[in-house]
Amino acid sequence: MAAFILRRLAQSVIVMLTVALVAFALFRFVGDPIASMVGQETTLAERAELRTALGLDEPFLVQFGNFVARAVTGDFGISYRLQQPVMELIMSRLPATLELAMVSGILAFAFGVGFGVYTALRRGGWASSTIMTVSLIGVSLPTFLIGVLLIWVFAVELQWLPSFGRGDTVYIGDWWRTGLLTESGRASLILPAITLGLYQMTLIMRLVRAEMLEVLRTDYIKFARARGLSNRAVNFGHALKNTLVPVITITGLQLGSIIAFSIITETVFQWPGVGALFINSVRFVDVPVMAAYLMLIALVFVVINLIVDLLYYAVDPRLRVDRANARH
Amino acid sequence: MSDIIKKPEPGRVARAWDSDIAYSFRKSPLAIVAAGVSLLIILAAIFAPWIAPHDPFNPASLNLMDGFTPPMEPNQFTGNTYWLGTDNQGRDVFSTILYGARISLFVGFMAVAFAMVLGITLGLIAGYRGGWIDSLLMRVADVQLTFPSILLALLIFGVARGFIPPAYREAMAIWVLIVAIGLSEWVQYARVVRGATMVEKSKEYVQAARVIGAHPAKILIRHILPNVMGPVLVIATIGLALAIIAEATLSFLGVGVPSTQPSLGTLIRIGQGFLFSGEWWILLFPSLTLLALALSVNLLGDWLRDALNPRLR
Amino acid sequence: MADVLLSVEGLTRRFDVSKPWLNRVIEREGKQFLTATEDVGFEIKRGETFALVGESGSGKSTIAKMIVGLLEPSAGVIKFDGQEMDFASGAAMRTLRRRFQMIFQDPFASLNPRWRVEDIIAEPIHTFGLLRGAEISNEVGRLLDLVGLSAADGTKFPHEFSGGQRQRIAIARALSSKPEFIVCDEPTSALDVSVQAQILNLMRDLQDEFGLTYLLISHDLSVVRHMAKRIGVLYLGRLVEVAESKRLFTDPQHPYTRMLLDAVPDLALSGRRRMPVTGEIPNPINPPSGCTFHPRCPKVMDICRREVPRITTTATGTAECHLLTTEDAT
Amino acid sequence: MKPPILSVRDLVVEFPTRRGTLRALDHVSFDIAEGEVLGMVGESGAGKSLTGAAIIGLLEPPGRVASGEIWLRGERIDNLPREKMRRIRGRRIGMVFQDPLTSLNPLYTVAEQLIETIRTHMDVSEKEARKRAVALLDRVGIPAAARRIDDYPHHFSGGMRQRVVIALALCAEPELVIADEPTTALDVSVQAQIIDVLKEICAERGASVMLITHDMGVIAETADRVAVLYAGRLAEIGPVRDVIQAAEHPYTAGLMGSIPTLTQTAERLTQIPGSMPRLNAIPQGCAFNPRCTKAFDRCFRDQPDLIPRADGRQVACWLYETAKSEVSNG
Amino acid sequence: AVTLTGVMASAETVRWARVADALTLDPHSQNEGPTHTLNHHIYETLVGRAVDGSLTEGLATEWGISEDDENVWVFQIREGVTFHDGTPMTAEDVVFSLDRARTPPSGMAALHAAVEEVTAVDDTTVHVRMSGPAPLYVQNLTNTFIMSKAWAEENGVETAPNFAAGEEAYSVRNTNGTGPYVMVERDPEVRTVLQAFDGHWADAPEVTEVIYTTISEAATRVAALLSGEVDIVQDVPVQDIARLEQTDGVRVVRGPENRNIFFSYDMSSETLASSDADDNPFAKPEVREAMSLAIDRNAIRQVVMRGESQPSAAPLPPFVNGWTEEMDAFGDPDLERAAELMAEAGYPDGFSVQLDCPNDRYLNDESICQALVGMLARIDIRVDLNAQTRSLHFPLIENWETDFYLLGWGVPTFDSQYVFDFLVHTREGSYGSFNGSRYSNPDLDAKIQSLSTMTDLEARDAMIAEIWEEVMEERIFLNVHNQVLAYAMRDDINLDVHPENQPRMTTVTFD
Ligand SMILES: Nc1ncnc2c1ncn2[C@@H]1O[C@H](COP(=O)(O)OP(=O)(O)OP(=O)(O)O)[C@@H](O)[C@H]1O
Ligand SMILES: Nc1ncnc2c1ncn2[C@@H]1O[C@H](COP(=O)(O)OP(=O)(O)OP(=O)(O)O)[C@@H](O)[C@H]1O
Ligand SMILES: [Mg+2]
Ligand SMILES: [Mg+2]
Ligand code: NI
Repeated sequence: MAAFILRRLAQSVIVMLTVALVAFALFRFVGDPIASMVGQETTLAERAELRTALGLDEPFLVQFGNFVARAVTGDFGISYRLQQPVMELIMSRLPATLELAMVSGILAFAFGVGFGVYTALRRGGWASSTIMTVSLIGVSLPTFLIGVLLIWVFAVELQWLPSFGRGDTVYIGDWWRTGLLTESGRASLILPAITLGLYQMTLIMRLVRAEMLEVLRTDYIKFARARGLSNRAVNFGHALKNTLVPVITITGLQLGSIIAFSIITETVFQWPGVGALFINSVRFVDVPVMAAYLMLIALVFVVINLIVDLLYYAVDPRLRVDRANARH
Repeated sequence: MSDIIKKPEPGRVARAWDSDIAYSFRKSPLAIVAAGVSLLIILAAIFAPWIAPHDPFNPASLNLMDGFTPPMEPNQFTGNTYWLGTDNQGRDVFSTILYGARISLFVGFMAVAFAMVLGITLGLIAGYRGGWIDSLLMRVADVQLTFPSILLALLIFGVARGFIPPAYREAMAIWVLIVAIGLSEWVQYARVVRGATMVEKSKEYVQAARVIGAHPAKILIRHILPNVMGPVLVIATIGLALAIIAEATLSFLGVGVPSTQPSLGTLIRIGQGFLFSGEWWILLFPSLTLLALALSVNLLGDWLRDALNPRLR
Repeated sequence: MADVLLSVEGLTRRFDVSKPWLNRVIEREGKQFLTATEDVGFEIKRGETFALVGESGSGKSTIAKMIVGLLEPSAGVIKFDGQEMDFASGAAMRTLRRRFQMIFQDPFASLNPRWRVEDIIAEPIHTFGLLRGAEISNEVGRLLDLVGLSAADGTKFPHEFSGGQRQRIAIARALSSKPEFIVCDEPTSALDVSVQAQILNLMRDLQDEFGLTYLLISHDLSVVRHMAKRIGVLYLGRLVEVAESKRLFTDPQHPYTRMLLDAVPDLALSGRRRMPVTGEIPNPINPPSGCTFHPRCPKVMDICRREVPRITTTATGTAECHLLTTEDAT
Repeated sequence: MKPPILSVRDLVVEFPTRRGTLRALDHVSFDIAEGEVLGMVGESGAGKSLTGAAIIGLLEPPGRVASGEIWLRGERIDNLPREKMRRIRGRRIGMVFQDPLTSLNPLYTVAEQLIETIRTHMDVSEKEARKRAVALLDRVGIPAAARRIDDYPHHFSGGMRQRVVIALALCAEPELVIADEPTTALDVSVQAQIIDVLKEICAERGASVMLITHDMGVIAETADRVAVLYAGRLAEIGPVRDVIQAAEHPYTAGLMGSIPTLTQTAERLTQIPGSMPRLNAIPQGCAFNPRCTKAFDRCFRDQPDLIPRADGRQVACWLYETAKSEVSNG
Repeated sequence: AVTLTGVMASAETVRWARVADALTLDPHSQNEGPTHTLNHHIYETLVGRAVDGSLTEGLATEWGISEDDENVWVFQIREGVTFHDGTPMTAEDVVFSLDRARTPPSGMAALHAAVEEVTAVDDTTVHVRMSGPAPLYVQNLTNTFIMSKAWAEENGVETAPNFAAGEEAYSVRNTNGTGPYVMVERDPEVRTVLQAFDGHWADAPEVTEVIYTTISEAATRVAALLSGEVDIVQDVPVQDIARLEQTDGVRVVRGPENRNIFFSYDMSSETLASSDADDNPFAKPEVREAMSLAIDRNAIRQVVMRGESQPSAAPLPPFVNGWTEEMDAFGDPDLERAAELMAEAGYPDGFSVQLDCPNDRYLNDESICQALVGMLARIDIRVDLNAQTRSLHFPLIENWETDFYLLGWGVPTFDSQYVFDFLVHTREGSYGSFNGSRYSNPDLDAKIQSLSTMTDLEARDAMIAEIWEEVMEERIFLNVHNQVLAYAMRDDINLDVHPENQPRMTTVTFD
């Protein structure tokens, strides 16, 4: 167990470093930060000066080294665009993204597993066919379009739900600002959460269904039936639990990509999370924010991976750490 | 072997028609409809230059004043009438959809092909050789998974813009897109193929080939590959739909094919701007086409997944 | 023609089943090896059938794989027709490979489901470049005939055949490179008895016709007895007894052989009282000390727990048991 | 005479497929008396497992019981509503499957699976159930049962797992146990142990056993009577000794001849030509007619029913039709 | 207390949404539109800009060039002004602020490059000494805010924030201005709440609370207005204007913006990197003329801009000094003549070239470029369109990496010199940084340089006209239009369009 965690940690560090390196290498091509930092009246000489001051003219590896050296102390510098410490900026935006990701993740998981189980147990029924087909719409239209359509229907035409933002928020503790405790906050969450969760829900549903069908054919399910266990016990106690083992892995990874996918949802719904921050930073070539965001994403993935592995460990007594078997 | 394959096979079509998979296809109305719709769109896209009444990719043929013509109504300035109306550049929406589907499908197919070739090759090698090659490839796959696909595509796009000389950016955009989408998808293929390869390689027919000293490359390609293609096909089908959607999504983020040669996704992104201004047709028709295409391809994938799973028959 | 075709000496194969490096460091464990076979030696004469029996995991397949070159031995020498097998030299292996073939246990897994039967059978011919063009299809037809199928079956796919027929196809493939020696790893254990009889008879007929030499691997003592001239009994990777087929059954030397014999259900309903079988095969990663059979042996002695018995020549062949070397044991 | 525990009458199981309906069991009838062990043998695909599945009501769709009746102690059970049938499963009919490695849910401890089963069928407290479970494990020969009960299946070896599976099948004290090839996946040495355990416990509790296997040896050692299935039809039923030593049906006779034994000395095994027909190609008349050396024209025309013979034997073969029934038919 | 309740009684909150947020609240850090727009509510400048473009009084009540020294500007500072923290504003604060604004890393420094010294003569008079005559300097002051010296010193923000320092400056999120509103809450890019400052010197505004939000997606912004979640939307997509006007409860106001959209090209290099022509076609006057004959500005206005633009042929908006009506005039497209000219220039079969275009900077920028592609295709100029984000686009112009590009130019000083300095003058020193045409004319350069020190405004205007004549003759710019601004709001709100796109909530009235 200790070895397992150690190895995971080592891998995580490598992953983070790789992501940092790759990200850093890529930033040089996203655009010139100076161009967006200064007004049009700034002379070329002044631009060059600023470039030197920011260390942008140093060799790539030196810049990277400096970045990593500061990053380990949690210092990602100051946003070129918003002039605030990047760490603070990200931390203030993170709760919004995490709340959105969590809620849509939970929605996706709950409905995904529910529908998945239903369609697996009722394979071929018209209700399952309908669920399967309708849910596919979630992966057959681009997320941004779904978001815009939801806004159009529920905010503009019906005026049931807000079209943008997070509504009212209250602080929990020092920095966690939540919208979950206010009515407008919850109302604001609905459309973005659906937009973001729809895609994941379909993926989870398909996965659960496929996995469940597989499990339902196994000998131990047949044997459980032969022992006279009730349908409920067989389907949910035995089949579902075994289905969940691989599903947990995939779902964990989904949670990570939910956070990444929130870029689009956040942009459409003007949701004040890190995704929207990132996209604005890309437009502005706000390198410190971009770098920090990517590191954060990598960290989130690494942490989720770790949790998933531990969960896997907990659920599956065979202690098969080799998840390659569980994923397809 | 070639001489054997060349032998005329009178009953081939009949036999294919009679096969389990064909049967399961005939028994699934959803799959038939889905296949019909996909085929229709794919054919329409392939033959777009012959079907489409206009060539929206030829800027010289466009008249800006034709812009925003509603479907089936004459344009207020030019008096031209278009079946599905025109967009903001005066492009015939119907023709643009056909040409756009062509681009989308091209991107989709090529991205899938790219991901497939990469994933299958690496998966086969990792699964067959095992050992450190396997560990390395799988770690790379892990890192790749760690990196969300949209971000990856965004960054690849950014980099390519930096590398490619300005004069070629336009022409290369579509290839960059293909590589970006393909690169974010290959892991799936690699994993599936690796897993299946590990299963297949321990099967005795592979050992039989090894006993006679067949070359590993031959074993991989002639023996193992055909036997791991089943799940790959399923992923590829669904991957095609995903790639088409991914292309659309990326176009929303401002990276994508040039708007002078829009794909379905770009069209939707453009049309989305006219949702509240009354020009609903610019959004509606491309969206419906994309929905029909992606939905039917997805349905086909789902059907294929079940049909190829011998245990579900 | 009683010269030795295949001889095996000190054949040992270990599998590295260690945990990953980091685990070993933290859990303060060394590397772990699974000894699949250890110090196995036997000879097979030209034209004879030599059989290996043993329970699951006793190392039968490992030996077979080493002999046909699928696995490299950790130690030991395999000599084929007096020539030592050199795994490093591709060219040498290639010329040797033509001369031996293998038949596998699972008729469903041993034929590539995507290939036509004629292609499957022709593969060794292609690979060794034995024939070309139309000769190939003639030869394939002849082989199919030989194993009791019809030449017309060549265009079919494996799934169109029953298990017994598939095993015939596998045999046809094995024969297509005109080998002298065939390793048969449980060729009939997946088949029904009525089909098994056909395959066993076929194997015998082919042996008579082509002077083939077989290494037959099986866990079924009655099959082994029916087919083999001499039999080796494996237990936990060690060859505990080798004997003439008939005599092994009438006069088993090693207690394990006796136990195996006793475990065979008695179809003849002779009502013989058997010694009850006890225990299960131990974990090969941590085999018991001394004689690995000692925890299950009804005649266990002190020395068995301490020392590995040496090979002893017995009345019927050879065996490894302290009982045979310690005078006062009986 | 007591009524039989299980009585199967004219059981027909069919699979509707796109190429027509396949009849996998065709008018199978047999009884199992109280305390009796009925062996069911036949080649792969003969319909042994289907018979078991049909009795316990677990035919997998699209398979279905097309006609016939199944009586359990005078109560008809083939048409029971699902929920009622579920209560019979495990409680009155226990089932043991072939593969002990896959029959247990890997995510639950042995205790959880045992207790769940016991409490599904018996109104006992958790503690009581656990006590029973430990006792049962102990009985099937698992050492240190009280400690090992909380282990997960993967902690047990194959033989031990099969013991657990037997314990699970028996934990609600069923009157009838259907054992579908309970030892096929195990080694000979373990096989003997498992068969012994199964036999003993059933005898102890007065449960009847339907032992499905393709291994004649196991049947010979274990069963009181044996039923031979061929292509979904019963070829012969009778006391074990009679059937084995003096088979009447040509198929049974051939089958017995094709089994190599430890004592027989023949060079070649008796060989039944061909193989069992697939369900979609069962010939008209007697299903065995293409392979039968004694077939005559009637065999190609009419399907024989079980014909009662002396000593409670029954044979489905026109060779044994008495003049009387010939007359009544004619 | 009585006044307070009075204020409360008529309290009006306005929810105001626009595409982007202020980057910082530091008054001098960024010379950027949205930043200034928000800061104008919190801070004040010496002089302001009225809706018609004229200068208005701000914290200065009077201003002019000193009678004694033509190099000195004199400002009379308003009395009785207090900062939000209650301290009075003095000439010292003005001196401090101007110094702060002109010292790097201030983003405003370029506008004050000619300033030599700022001094407080007395409590209400400030002298600004220039390095030479600077008749238009006051025009540069409309976005230079006055902050409290004491407050700045207290909080360690004596200079504008320095990116390289790696620390957040206090002034980025904290304010102490003299403006009509006090910042009470700020969450960058999410929500900023302003409350009327009851100590302000001017009349109390009708709007007592401003909730300012950013909605970057156009569709969402419009949706928020339609669903009543915001009251004023500043950046209305042109295609939605007509529709919004017809919507009940929504009013749209329009006005010209101080921003001009044009194409320009490399007319000096030997060859073009992106062209298949052997030479540089843009160097040929005939080609430039042909292009100006091919462009159909009215069609762009009608279709691309949905009627919401002022087509023009000159690269400056009408209210900028130097603009003339004839400069702006253009004829109908004449493709035949254009084709002739192309043939004359030696390109009977046309040529290919890449057009670089931003896609997130100006109104419908990409669509305009696309429309041009079609128009030029008719005279066989095969244009590849490279549309990309602004941070990739503008460096191309700055680094001379583009052959053909789109640019928009606002003239904050309302004087043509600003255009010449940046777009016409040869690139050297602080001149010509956006001269992507690589045009270089020493004569013209000399004339441009002379403009800045001419105090005789008439002569200066004549010089400007002269320069313009040359520039228009050379066709350095292929002009498209002036942008039109549109604000959409609840229909009981009155707000005029500000030419610099800097609406003031103080000017909002309710029906
Ligand atoms: N590649 C491998 N890595 C690790 N252990 C192996 C490997 N191959 C075989 N073994 C182990 O070596 C031992 C002998 O295996 P082998 O396959 O030779 O047994 P066998 O006698 O053929 O058994 P069976 O009757 O089940 O086929 C077993 O314990 C097995 O687990
Ligand atoms: N789902 C199905 N569809 C069609 N035929 C089936 C299906 N399931 C079983 N069968 C057929 O029913 C017949 C009897 O199968 P069954 O499993 O009872 O055989 P068995 O005697 O138990 O064989 P084995 O020894 O291999 O276990 C076989 O021919 C089989 O092909
Ligand atoms: Mg083996
Ligand atoms: Mg069976
Ligand atoms: Ni799966």
